[in-house]
Amino acid sequence: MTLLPTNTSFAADEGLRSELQKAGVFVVSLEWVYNWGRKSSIWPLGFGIACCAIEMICTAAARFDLSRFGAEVFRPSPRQADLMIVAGTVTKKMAPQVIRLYNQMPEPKYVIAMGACAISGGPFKQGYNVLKGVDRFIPVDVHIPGCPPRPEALLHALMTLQRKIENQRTLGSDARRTNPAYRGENRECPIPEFGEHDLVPPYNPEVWKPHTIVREA
Amino acid sequence: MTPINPDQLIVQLTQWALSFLDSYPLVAVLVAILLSTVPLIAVFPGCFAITTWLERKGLARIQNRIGPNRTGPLGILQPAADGIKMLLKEDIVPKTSDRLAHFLAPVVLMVPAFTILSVLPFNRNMIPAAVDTGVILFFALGSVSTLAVFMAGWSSRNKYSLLGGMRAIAQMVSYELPLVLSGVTVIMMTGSLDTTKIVAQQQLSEWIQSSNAGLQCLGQIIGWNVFTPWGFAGFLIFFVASLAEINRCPFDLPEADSEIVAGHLTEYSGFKYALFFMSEYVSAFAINGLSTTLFLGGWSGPNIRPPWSDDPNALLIPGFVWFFAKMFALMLVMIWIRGTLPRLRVDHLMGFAWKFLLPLAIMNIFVGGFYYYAPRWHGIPVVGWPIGFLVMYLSYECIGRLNRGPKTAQRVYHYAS
Amino acid sequence: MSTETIAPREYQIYSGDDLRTNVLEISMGPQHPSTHGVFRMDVSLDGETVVKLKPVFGYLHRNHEKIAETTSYLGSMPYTDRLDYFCSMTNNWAYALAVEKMAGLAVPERAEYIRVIMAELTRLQNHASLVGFLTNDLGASGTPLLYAIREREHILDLFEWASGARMMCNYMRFGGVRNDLPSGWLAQCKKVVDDFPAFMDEFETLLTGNEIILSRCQNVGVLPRDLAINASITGPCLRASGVDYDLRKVDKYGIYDRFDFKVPLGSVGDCYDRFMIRLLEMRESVKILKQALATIPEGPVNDSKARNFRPKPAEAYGRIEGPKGELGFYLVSDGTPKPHRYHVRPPSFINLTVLEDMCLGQKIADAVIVLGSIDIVLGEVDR
Amino acid sequence: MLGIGILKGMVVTAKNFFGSFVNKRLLPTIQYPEAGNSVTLFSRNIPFLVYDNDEDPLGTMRCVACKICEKECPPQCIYIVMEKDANGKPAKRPKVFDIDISVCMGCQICVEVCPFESIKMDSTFELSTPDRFEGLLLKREHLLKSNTYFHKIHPDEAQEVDDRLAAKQKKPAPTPSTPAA
Amino acid sequence: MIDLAPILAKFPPVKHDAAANALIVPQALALEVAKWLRDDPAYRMDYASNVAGVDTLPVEKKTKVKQPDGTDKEIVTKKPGSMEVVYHLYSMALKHGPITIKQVTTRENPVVTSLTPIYRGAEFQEREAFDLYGIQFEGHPDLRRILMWDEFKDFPMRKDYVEPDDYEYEPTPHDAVLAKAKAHYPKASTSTEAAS
Repeated sequence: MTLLPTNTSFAADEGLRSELQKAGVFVVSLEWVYNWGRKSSIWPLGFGIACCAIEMICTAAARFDLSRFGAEVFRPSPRQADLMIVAGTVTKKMAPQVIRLYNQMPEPKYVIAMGACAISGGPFKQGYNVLKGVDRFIPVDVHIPGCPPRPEALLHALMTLQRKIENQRTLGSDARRTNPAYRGENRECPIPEFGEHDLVPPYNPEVWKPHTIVREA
Repeated sequence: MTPINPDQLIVQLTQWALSFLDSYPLVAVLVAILLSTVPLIAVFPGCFAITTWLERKGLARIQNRIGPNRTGPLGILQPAADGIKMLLKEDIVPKTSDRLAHFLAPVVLMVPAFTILSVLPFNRNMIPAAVDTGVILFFALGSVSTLAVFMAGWSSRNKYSLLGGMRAIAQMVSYELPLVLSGVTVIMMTGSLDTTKIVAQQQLSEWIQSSNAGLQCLGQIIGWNVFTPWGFAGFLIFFVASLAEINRCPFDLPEADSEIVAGHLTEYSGFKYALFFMSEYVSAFAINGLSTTLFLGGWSGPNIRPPWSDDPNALLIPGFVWFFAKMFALMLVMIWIRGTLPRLRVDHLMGFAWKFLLPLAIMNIFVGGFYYYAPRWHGIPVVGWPIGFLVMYLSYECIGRLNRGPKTAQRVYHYAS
Repeated sequence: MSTETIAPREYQIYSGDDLRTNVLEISMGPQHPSTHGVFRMDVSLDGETVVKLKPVFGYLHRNHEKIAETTSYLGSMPYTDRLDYFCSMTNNWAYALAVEKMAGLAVPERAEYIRVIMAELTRLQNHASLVGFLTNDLGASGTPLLYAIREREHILDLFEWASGARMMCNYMRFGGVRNDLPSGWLAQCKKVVDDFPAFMDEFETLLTGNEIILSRCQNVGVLPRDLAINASITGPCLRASGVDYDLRKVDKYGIYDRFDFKVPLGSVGDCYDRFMIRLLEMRESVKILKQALATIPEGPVNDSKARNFRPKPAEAYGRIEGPKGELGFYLVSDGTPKPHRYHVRPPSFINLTVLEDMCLGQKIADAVIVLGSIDIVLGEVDR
Repeated sequence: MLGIGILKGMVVTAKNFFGSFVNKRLLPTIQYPEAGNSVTLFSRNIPFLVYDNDEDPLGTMRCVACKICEKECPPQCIYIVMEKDANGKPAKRPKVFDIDISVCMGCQICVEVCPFESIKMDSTFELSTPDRFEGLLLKREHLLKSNTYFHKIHPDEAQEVDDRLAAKQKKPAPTPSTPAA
Repeated sequence: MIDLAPILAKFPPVKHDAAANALIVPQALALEVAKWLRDDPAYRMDYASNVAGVDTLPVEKKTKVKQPDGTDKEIVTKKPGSMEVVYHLYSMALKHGPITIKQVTTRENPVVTSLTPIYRGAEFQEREAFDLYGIQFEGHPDLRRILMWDEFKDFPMRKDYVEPDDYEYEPTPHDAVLAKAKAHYPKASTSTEAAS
């Protein structure tokens, strides 16, 4: 195994790599090692909100076994977690705490919105106390639809996240541009306040870009 | 050139290497130091990695799961992935924390954890620091970890951390007593604080030096302290107290995750957390190494003399194999316990140390004394053994009953008509 | 019986001249490993002793009642699944029962049997997982919980087979159940029920005699009988305090009067009793299931007339013995297709009334297991 | 004797440890994705629209855009616009049929109320996506699946539906009616 | 069915609502009635199972009545709105029930008597009714918001509550939502559906 700490583009290496592999030489870039480490050891925050949390626990249990992916270490403290699985309805009363937890996690950190409620408010979106999607306040990496999603859907989302991590740039100057975790800027999301009728502000404009679908009635 | 002795191969190699530096005594000393410390620093983190893997796989199997299997064959590279990830994690220091103490705590925990390893004899003539007062040094340095845990708890400026730190102090100070007292019996019997002498005392040298292979094997086993009543009781007390000393389940109160989140570790992230994690495992190795040395015959194990060797002390299997095997066996028991037991409550924990383990350890000292002076028949403790065993069993039962009292009992339930 | 409410005791902090202590206030939750979801306890500690404990709710208040008042009667059925997400079947049943009571609908014989079977399976998996969660609160690293979930999967498979979903079954309908059981279901159910006692034996060997569990659960969080009645505690918590009140016996709703089962009662009312009562109730549920599976008749499973009913102005309160206690639905109809008032009486919410009483003077670790032994599900507490 | 309970518990866990190597019951793990998944022939997750002829999905879709499901859907995740032909007359099929699966709770009520057997439940679950909107808003094209597929995922139910439809063929086609409640 | 006649006889101001088979208890008497129900050996209603607030909007019903002279006359019947608190009482000792008692109050100034001094079990449910309906419970030991945050000003379960306008970006909007959403959407392009 040759270690090639390379700053050149990963994609450009791809051809060379496969050719070398044919010749029996396995070239591993430092970046690959980094990303492999990060994707193989995703420790989730032990944080369940509602129904989906039960399916999350089932995923960790014998039948589905999240630990095969090295991700069964549910850390109670956000400081040691890499992944926040928002498993359940985020209410407006709960939203500030969710954002606070997200802020407390060290970079690089990921968020999976598990289930309809976390993505958009889901079946409860008509409720006055329900946040219409956790992505109004924090950036979400993977969304899992379903109510609740099957445990395998969570595994599928974890693999989707792993693919995303694989393709992230961690080294070199362009890593700073493409990978927000290495941008070095303060990624703390502002925490909304409890207002008289609603959260103030109702969403974080930096994270949430309102998506409009225009229809004729 | 002496014939190759598999048991002493590393020692011979070291001596051979050092023989080149005979003319530069100062350099020789430095190299000797390096040769005895570097392996420690290299081997034990490796052991730590294997143990975390074992723990995750073992716990998984206990819980009917498979465990990590995506990273390398059987997931063996999982610790590597964890390590790489931890290295890359952001290091968060809370704004209000005491920065210096927050930084120092993992270091203060790690340094003694590695240092105490140096008084353990891994093999014959293989001890990094042959100190006459090895056991004392071990306990003295080992208790520094209490300070580190409290530093972590205090400096984080987090209420959960503080509670964890407080619990850690109370727990570690209390359990130090039964831990040391159960070791005292061994020291009494050996008459020495030197760990090498303690191991040597557990070997029947005339059997080992006989020409019968069976006797050679047996001679390495039969003398272990754990096969005496005081040794057995002492070993159990020592093992239980050591669980508490290194915050393992069921005594993991300082980081009780269902009560106080992660206790003193709540505010630690990234590499500092990894250091904490590693130091705790290295302390676990150290304390298991000591209980191996004190009660399980140290590096001795079923072994025979190599047929080509004339050296009466030569052995076929290097002693450190047995040493590590025993140490890992104890680690596995710890994992097994972790997979089974819930946690104690803080007042039960203290009660258990002061009201149960401590009297038992003191009783054990008396039994040890009696065993030492009891008349023997052809060197076999025909009086000391059964009486000592009986006394220990009775005191276990009595102290157990006194502690349990009428408060907890199996209940009978009835049904509504 | 006293004439006044039994008020919470005050815990006296030791305040002698020789020792001054300050109260440490910590807020456990809403994200905390032990709170079974997003529940918060504002705890004041004297050392490690709880001197004040105020529960804070609403972190999962997702407006179930308001949404139900803007949806048709049938449209609320899937929402009831999400109340107590462990027990969607019993929630369905309670809601269906209330509507049937209000609209005067009858349920076919076979549907009644299916309901009983589903409800008792629900009770089995709920109690098994609760005991698992309780041991997690006690600090076990998940082993009993995962054994419980291993067994729960068998029951969830049955639910999925019958209704299509593992957890959110949405299976019961007004006047019956949605669809008949698939062929082979009953045989598989028999197998699961027959295997269950073996798991319970294993579970009891693992837990009930364990000295650590004994010492941590016994005489912790004692709930006196009078207080339990006065504070409207229901379910296993009430019966652990020695009150014989099981709606399956009292109301005899459905067809529970046809089955032979007993109601286990505790004597002390502590965490250990609550824990044991659940284990014993599981044994009784297995008994009911065996009887129901042996005697289930053939026939229709729903009332075809019930499909397009329009209720008259009326009100009804329907309640069943859910695994967590009395689950009631209070419905007021004003003649429109939507309920005028839809109120849930969630057992775990009301069982939390006495949380402070049980925790005062105990250690903080006890507060965690007292909460665990009440068996709350936040979907139901906050709705 | 103190400690017996603990030892008994440890025996139980040891049995499970060793049992997991020999007993299938004690190692129930389905290694998704390599060894399949636990989806059964009865599982439901999100709805899909059925068409009959594999050649002509749009022509043979059963949906007539009666909007009953849109009205009855408890979380209101369905949006239907009926297609109009050149003369502005309704063409009895949807021009737009969107299901927002980020809202759908898979309750199956749309299936129950549909008088044309045109909307059924799918058991697919591998839907996770980083794309919040485009990835989770299923349009008519995504939702249309053939009856053959329906037979594949839910054979019993599909057979029942086919029988029912065949019986109905003999009788005149039903008129869409809005059920009360 | 429990015989309610002795209660009506003992407390004349208590009315019987035949439709719901409930007792309508005036506020002043509520505590006394509840205490009597709890302690009377024939009733022993020791268990307050359920407490619910009910809000009814005033209804204005316009009906056209044909006058004898052939013209239509519009008759406006007004039903005033009301705020009710409903208690379902059971007996654990005698295993019977329920007795439903209601306290009726006005929508404008909803004040009722708290039964928490008699039944601890009503404590959280009354707090919930206060939180969601704004009903004041006199004599409640700890009347704070329970489900919503403290700063919240509205009473969301009331029928005339207007929720904050925050699901305007829904991909599958419907009637009311669509109307609201139109205010937020940019001016419609000609295409029927255009993703942003």
